[in-house]
Amino acid sequence: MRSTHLPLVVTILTFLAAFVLCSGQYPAMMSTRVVANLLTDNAFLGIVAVGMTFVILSGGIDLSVGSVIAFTGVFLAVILRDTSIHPLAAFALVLAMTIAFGAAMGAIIHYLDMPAFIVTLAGMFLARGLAYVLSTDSVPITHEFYDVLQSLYWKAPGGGRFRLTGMVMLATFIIGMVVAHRTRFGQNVYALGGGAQTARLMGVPLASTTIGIYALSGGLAGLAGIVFSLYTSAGYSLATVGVELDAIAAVVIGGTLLSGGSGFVAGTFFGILIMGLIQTYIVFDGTLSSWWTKIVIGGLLFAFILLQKGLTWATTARRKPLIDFAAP
Amino acid sequence: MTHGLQATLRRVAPQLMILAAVLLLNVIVFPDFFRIEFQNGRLFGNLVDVFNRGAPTALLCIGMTLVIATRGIDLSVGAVMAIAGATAASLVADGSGWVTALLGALAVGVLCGLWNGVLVAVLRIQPIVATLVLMVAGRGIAQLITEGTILTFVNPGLIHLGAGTVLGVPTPILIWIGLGALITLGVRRTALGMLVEAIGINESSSRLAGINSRVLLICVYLVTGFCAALAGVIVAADIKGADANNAGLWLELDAILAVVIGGNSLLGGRFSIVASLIGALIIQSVNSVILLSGLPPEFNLVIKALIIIAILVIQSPTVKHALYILRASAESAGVDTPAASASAPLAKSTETAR
Amino acid sequence: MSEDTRPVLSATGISKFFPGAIALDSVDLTLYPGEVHALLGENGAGKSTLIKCLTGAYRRDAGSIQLDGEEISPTSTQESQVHGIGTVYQEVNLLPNLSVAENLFLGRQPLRFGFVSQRRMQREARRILGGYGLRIHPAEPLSTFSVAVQQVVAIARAVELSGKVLILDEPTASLDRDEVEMLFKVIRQLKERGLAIVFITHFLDQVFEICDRATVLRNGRVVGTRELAHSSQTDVVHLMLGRQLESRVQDRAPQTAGKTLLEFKGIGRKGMLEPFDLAIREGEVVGLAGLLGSGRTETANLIFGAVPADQGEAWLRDQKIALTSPRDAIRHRFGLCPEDRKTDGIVGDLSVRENIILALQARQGWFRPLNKAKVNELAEAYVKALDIRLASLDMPIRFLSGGNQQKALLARWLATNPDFLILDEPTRGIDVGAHAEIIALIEGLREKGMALLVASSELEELVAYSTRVVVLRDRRQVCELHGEDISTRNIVAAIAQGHLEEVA
Amino acid sequence: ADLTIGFSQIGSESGWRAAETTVTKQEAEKRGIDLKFADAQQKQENQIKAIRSFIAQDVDAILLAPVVATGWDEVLEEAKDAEIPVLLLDRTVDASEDLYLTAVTSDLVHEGEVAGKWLVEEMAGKPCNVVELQGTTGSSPAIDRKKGFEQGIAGHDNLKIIRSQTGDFTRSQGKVVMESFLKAEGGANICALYAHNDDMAVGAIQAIKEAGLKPGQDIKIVSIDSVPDIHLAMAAGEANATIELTPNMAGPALDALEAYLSSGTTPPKWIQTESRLYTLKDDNQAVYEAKKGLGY
Ligand SMILES: Nc1ncnc2c1ncn2[C@@H]1O[C@H](COP(=O)(O)OP(=O)(O)OP(=O)(O)O)[C@@H](O)[C@H]1O
Ligand SMILES: Nc1ncnc2c1ncn2[C@@H]1O[C@H](COP(=O)(O)OP(=O)(O)OP(=O)(O)O)[C@@H](O)[C@H]1O
Ligand SMILES: [Mg+2]
Ligand SMILES: [Mg+2]
Repeated sequence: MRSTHLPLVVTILTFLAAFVLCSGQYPAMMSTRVVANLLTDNAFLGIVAVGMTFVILSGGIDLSVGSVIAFTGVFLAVILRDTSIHPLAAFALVLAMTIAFGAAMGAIIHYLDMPAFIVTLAGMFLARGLAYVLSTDSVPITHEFYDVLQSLYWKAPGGGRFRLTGMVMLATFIIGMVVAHRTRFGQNVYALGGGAQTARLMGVPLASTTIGIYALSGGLAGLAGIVFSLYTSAGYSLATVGVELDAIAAVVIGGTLLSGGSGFVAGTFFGILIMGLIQTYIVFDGTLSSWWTKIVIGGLLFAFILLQKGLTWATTARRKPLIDFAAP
Repeated sequence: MTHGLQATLRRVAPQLMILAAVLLLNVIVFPDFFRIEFQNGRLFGNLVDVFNRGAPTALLCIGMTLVIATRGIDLSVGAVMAIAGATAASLVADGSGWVTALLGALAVGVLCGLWNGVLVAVLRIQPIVATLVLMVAGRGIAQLITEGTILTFVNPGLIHLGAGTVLGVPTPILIWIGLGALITLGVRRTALGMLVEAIGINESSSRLAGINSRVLLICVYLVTGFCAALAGVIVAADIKGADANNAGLWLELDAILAVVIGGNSLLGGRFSIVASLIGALIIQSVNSVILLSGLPPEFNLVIKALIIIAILVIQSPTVKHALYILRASAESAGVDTPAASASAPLAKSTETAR
Repeated sequence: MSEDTRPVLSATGISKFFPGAIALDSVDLTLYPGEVHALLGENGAGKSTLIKCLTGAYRRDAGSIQLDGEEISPTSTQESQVHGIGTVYQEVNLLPNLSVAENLFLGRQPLRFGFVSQRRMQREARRILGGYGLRIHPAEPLSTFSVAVQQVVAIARAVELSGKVLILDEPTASLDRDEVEMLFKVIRQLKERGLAIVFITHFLDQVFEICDRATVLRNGRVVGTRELAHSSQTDVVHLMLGRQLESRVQDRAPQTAGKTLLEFKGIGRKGMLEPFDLAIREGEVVGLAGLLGSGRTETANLIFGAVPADQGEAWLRDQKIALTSPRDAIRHRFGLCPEDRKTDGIVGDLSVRENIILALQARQGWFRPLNKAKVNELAEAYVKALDIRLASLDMPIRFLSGGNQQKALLARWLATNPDFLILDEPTRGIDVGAHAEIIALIEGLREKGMALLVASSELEELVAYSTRVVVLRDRRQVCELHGEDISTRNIVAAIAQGHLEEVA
Repeated sequence: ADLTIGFSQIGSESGWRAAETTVTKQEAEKRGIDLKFADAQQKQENQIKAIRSFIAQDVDAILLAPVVATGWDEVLEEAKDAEIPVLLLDRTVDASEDLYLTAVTSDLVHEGEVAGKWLVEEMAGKPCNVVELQGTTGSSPAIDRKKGFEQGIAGHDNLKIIRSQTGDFTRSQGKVVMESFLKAEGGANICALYAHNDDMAVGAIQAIKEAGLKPGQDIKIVSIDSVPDIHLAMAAGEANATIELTPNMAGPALDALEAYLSSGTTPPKWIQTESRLYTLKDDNQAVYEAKKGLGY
């Protein structure tokens, strides 16, 4: 095993241990229902988290994804309500728009040399603002094609429904893994995260890589928006507020360093599952008040970070005796 | 200290110009914008509102500037506001005086800062994640204190902090200007400012040069917690109640935005609190334009986004560099320009040290 | 190499302006196939800047570049790579988070069905690095290897990339003799193949060993190009400095040191450094010699408390002291000039002035700022004393050339007026003129009664100023040389065999 | 038999919401029901997750206070497949009626209309400039209460809405926005305020007072929800009317559920709660005392 794989292994072990523990307490959790729910309910989050993984690997951040999901949903709902365009064409259109939106943010980040945090924060305001302008109402989507897509599921013994959207998420993760680890673009992403100036001197095309990364993130946010619109059959401009933070948390729990350059797409998958598990556990428990819910989520987040930190320390402290400062 | 004043003025000149532009926008949508009256024992006017309503963001961005100077970020300030407000409210509800309530709230804020600081400086968790924990849990803690209700109070002393006036000037204005001045002097008249910048630029070097970076980092988060707590008390006092769920909601983003509009780099290092405070005023002026314009609320975010994008683009290193080149060529090439004032535009064309 | 062959690369009239400084002023450089061309000059002469302009890392302000007779104008390093120009920039510029193999192949990974083939990449990497005598696992992240290994990887990468021109900016600064030999072997092979090679270094011996011609820069201008076969070292030095280097005949450092200042007993740290004893007297320079990775830097860091020891004790003037952090050490008037100035030394965006007073200010405390006038006076004095070349004290230190940064760091510690100064590779990357100055400075400090511990890879230099030399091997002290025993030959032998007895 | 019921609540974004949670828990306890509570932090996706988890736990029924009307078909279908009745609280959903047992809600549009009609009556033909504090942009109470109010004052040209801006349902935004209204229009030009909830009205009252005007007299104030603090303000004559939105949605819902489970009586699809109008004529102090323990 390569030393760099350690955080990934830690994440996977943490998930498995937590799952076993939870099932011990609530046997109903060991059902196909819960497993299927984990996939379906987190599908949109998983898809944006793949994009977020790329962004964070490159040392950036994308705060706009939650708003882009909402915008995508509203746009689809409105266009399917007001025109007779086929949903597939609408999907293509909206994906093109979100990719362009992401690419534009990437271009601003690169050419104007501005921090990603701020550019994507402005993007977050803009995307949600545009969603409001399209419609403040929640708009149902009633196209029959949506019913067709929603009826595509496999009902496992035990009642779990493995839906199309869950499969889309799995596919996104697999493609994301291949792109990250087996393509030149992926290697450039890691290079950028290792140090933009060094990467530049080594001949990494900064402009196209940066733009590509944010276009990818934007595109995946668009895809997540489509999945979300399938999930709720509606578009709503207030939806998915704060999803960017969930995605970032999932990526970090998955073992990717926010400072960039180190991490795995697969880790994010387990990060998503861990977050989903936390929520499922809280619902199964069912006794937490509104405020304790928040405190417990924060506490568990902290516990996971600490666990990861501890394991990483325990294993690397011996390897690198020199002072090592975590860059924020 | 006229030299220092001049340097500060030079540093904040772009921010002042942007502020002037946004205020002008206000005047365009509402010609009476600058009218200030003395009414009902207090200054009354839109400009006063900008200063008054900007108080929470301004207070937050004092601490946030320092945290960002150390290469950190604090996402929890909004939640800390809620906790502090709830603490103050519950203390007066239990019969304490306003001084106790204020001190209690500030102590809780400092405690939150300590928590963040320890996570960042001792456990070495990346600041954005470390403070995310309190951002998520903090609102829960605040609600735990208020038990989910809006805890209203009638204590005049506490209310005075948010809604009162001193010689006609709303108290929050005095508080943020006072604290801003105090902390600016505190870091610039001592060595603290330089040391904070040093650990933000290169912590390893700074530590080896003998700076107690760990303690300094914790202190910076303490200050941020303090500022957030003060903002929380003001916000609660303003509405005579602690609203755990909504107090300071998403205000951390405004504070970060203010710091960046103030021309401070998110990568740490050189900072200017005064510039951040002007940044906070700029954001509040943008909000004021939106309110005064009378457009339907669904346009609020788009307008805000567009104005902010415009401001950020004007301030971006590339555009600054282009402007610098333009100016330099206008002044005819080859003129010796002092390296320090030109250092910012250089960032683009040169290999930076990280 | 003959004059009638056509040049591979010729640059004419290259200029580069920085605010307050003209880094390059109409520089010409011509490279012929099959030649090794030295680029020489003092610190801050503009060597690195010229390289960056040639390879598109900087945008040049004037001038033209011709490659094989065709005009080129690279706007990115990627472009120059495509043109067949491979470059090792000053300071290792590789990505620590990527594996060795990924670093070697970044941008030109072997593909299989359009996907990067990790397996082939590692096989190739193993083969290439084997050619440099390096047998390491190429899938491990680069950061797990020492600076020397990283430097070799950087060179290997540049060599692979260079179809026509190979540029090496101070590649040997952190290499050992053996590795330098290996590098020279590779350079000779490339020369055979007709590549043009630019070699930048401050080691004149190496220049005369491997180079055919030399172009000398001074203050951003070419002051001459010489056939090295027909020139002498003094010639070249004269050309570089614009004056003669007064060669002071060095007296042997006297053995009459003062009282014992410091005593370390059984100090060490598991997995890092074997416990050792060391006593240092006032007015004494203790040299630390050893190969790369032998533990010199570790010794320095341990004594300074940068990495606290987990065993043993330290005594200062017969009082037991705790050394758990650099702050402890500084309080006891220690100073450490670190090896890696970029990551552990300079605070890049602070001004030169602030960098110079940083340690002094940190010791004074947060609330007692140094008086502005005193700061200026201090900074100006050191800039003058150490001949630091800068446009203004207000400029960020990262804009200084490497050698000048090193001097500013020295100034930082001298300003604290330490009793005990640890210097880790104080002359790395420093030009011949400054080199002599720093040696003189060390002598001067010793004469004033300061105790010094100097780790260096340059044995001649160690011999010149040390009153005592401690030799390290495999993170353990193996022997100590005194007085007449201190000689390059003896040190080399001690390093090789580990015992002085066997040497003598 | 002991029932286990899952309750998916939106969150605790307002005092009213907290009261609804408290009352629901009280009602469940009264009936000996084991209530599984899930707070969705204002996110629909969390509510869907919660419902799915309830289904996985095989609860006997599900109470859902939907954050938004759309997007429930799929998950309600799953509940139906699992034969778990779903009861909606305080808002209906855009889904086929056979997917839920019943919805206990008030009529949001009606509430707005009551407020509008009250103002029409109060002004009795006198010209009046109204400013409106909207709820969170895009939320259905904001949309419906705006629509209802406009319906209520339709045809009365003496009433004119001159400014309308969102106050995010919060006290502090209510105050901020009211301040800007007062400046932009001049306090004397505003004759009435309509706020989509009481919290914003409470904030606005403070702004009016700070501007040197008398809330309730110089500017009439009508708002919705009937939270304790607005009754306190009304008792002091600083607000004029509020329309009650009862936090006790669970009581009728659980009654209907118990009837359905024991005797199979199918309840009506919509159980409408009363939208009672409180004015200065009521004993507001008493209402305040009665309500303040409910966790508002
Ligand atoms: N970004 C910059 N801004 C201002 N001045 C700069 C910048 N970069 C380099 N310089 C100046 O340009 C000059 C040439 O620097 P350069 O790094 O090329 O020197 P060098 O010959 O490589 O020196 P060394 O041997 O120390 O590496 C120096 O005086 C340096 O201070
Ligand atoms: N086998 C190894 N595996 C991983 N890291 C190693 C290994 N050997 C050495 N290192 C790294 O190399 C560094 C030690 O080499 P370094 O060259 O700094 O030692 P040194 O004796 O101070 O030599 P010099 O001062 O000449 O560089 C340490 O930082 C250590 O992390
Ligand atoms: Mg150089
Ligand atoms: Mg060393």
